[in-house]
Amino acid sequence: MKITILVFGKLTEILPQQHLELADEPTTVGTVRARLEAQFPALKSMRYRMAVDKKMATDDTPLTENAEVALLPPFSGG
Amino acid sequence: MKITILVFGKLTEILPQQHLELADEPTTVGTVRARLEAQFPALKSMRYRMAVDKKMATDDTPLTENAEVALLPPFSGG
Amino acid sequence: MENKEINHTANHRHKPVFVEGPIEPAFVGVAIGKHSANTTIGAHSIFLGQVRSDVLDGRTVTAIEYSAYVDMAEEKFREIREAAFAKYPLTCMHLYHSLGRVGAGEISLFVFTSGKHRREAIDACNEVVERIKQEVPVWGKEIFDDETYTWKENK
Amino acid sequence: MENKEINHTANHRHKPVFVEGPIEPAFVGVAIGKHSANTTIGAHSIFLGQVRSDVLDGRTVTAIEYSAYVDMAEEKFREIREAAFAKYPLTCMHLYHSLGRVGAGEISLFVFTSGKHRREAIDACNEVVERIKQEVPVWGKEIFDDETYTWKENK
Repeated sequence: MKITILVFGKLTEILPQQHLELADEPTTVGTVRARLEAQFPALKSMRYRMAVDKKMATDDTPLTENAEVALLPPFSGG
Repeated sequence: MKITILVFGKLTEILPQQHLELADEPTTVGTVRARLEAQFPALKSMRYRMAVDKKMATDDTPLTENAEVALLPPFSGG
Repeated sequence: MENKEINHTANHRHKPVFVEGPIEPAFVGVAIGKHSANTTIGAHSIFLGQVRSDVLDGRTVTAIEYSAYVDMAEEKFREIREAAFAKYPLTCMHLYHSLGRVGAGEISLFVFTSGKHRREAIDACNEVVERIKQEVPVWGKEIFDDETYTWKENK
Repeated sequence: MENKEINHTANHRHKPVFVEGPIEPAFVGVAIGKHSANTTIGAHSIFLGQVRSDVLDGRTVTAIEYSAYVDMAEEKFREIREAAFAKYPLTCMHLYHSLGRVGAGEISLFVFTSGKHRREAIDACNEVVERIKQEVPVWGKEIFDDETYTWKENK
């Protein structure tokens, strides 16, 4: 299963936007988060939430083919 | 004692601005109100408050020489 | 002129609030732009009152003619302004209210508060608008399209 | 164009909220003036966010560079807008948020609500501002005068 990882704000200094090929199905947001935190350990100390296909998600949220998974640090609009 | 009566809004259709010469001292707002309502009976059915020298007043508020007594119908600014 | 105004607002200097006729939209834009030099400001809150063409018994309001007990009203405006500065950490406040004729669709009240953060700007603006409506001796005579009129009352 | 815009707002039509660079004060004046044709409006409430030149460790903020998850943010703006129209009897709402660089003293957020009465205009504006700050994926990078920077976080 192929997904896209989008990265914003401060997190762009830690990891790049990227496509990920995931072997194990069914897959959840939590699985992806663990994998990214293993690959980019600095992520572990950051505050961020995740969104799937533009909706806020939790670790339980399931992923489907071509999902757009976004890592969102605290907002600061306005 | 001479005072000035100021009239605003809808009340300007009932009585004019005027100077009043008052015999009885000490005099209060209530005395003036009674006198005006006797002279202009339409006043009795109107909702209005009174101010003395630009401060909101009650019937008990005392009047002094040259006081400016204002009849204020409900406000509608803004 | 611009800097002078910004410096003096800290002293709560009271300019006359009443202006003759409607407040122009472009004037609001200019008033906003005057604050770009004050970079301690993070938030502006603005309230504008616009004359509605309400319909009453088949007659349509075409304008409101504002009159006021001007001296008392200006004192009240100053009191309201100072109370807001005492209660909220504001950077600036500007108040304008029309006298005379203001047509339907035109603006008769402009309340403009600025602060470091949104909370003080918004809360102060809200409170000042409420107090103006309740406490300032101003009267609006709604003029209908058939030349009749009625005296407005604030809720 | 003007009348079209006013007619369509009743359908909660969603224009893009993001604009490139700062929001000009004169633009706010023009936006206000477009509503003079809508004489059912009695009250406008406006919130403006302005970039502050905060000082941190002796460095002064000279600008904020805004970035966003644009697609998600525009969806959020639409959701916030529709929720406000559902909750309050609004006549109009207009939202603008900057992307890219906005200098200290310049405006990056413009929230503009209009209604028949002040209560709905003010309450909706307030709520929309809060929701934008909390829920819309936008990030501000504060650029200091020595070219260093820090990432802002909303309270």
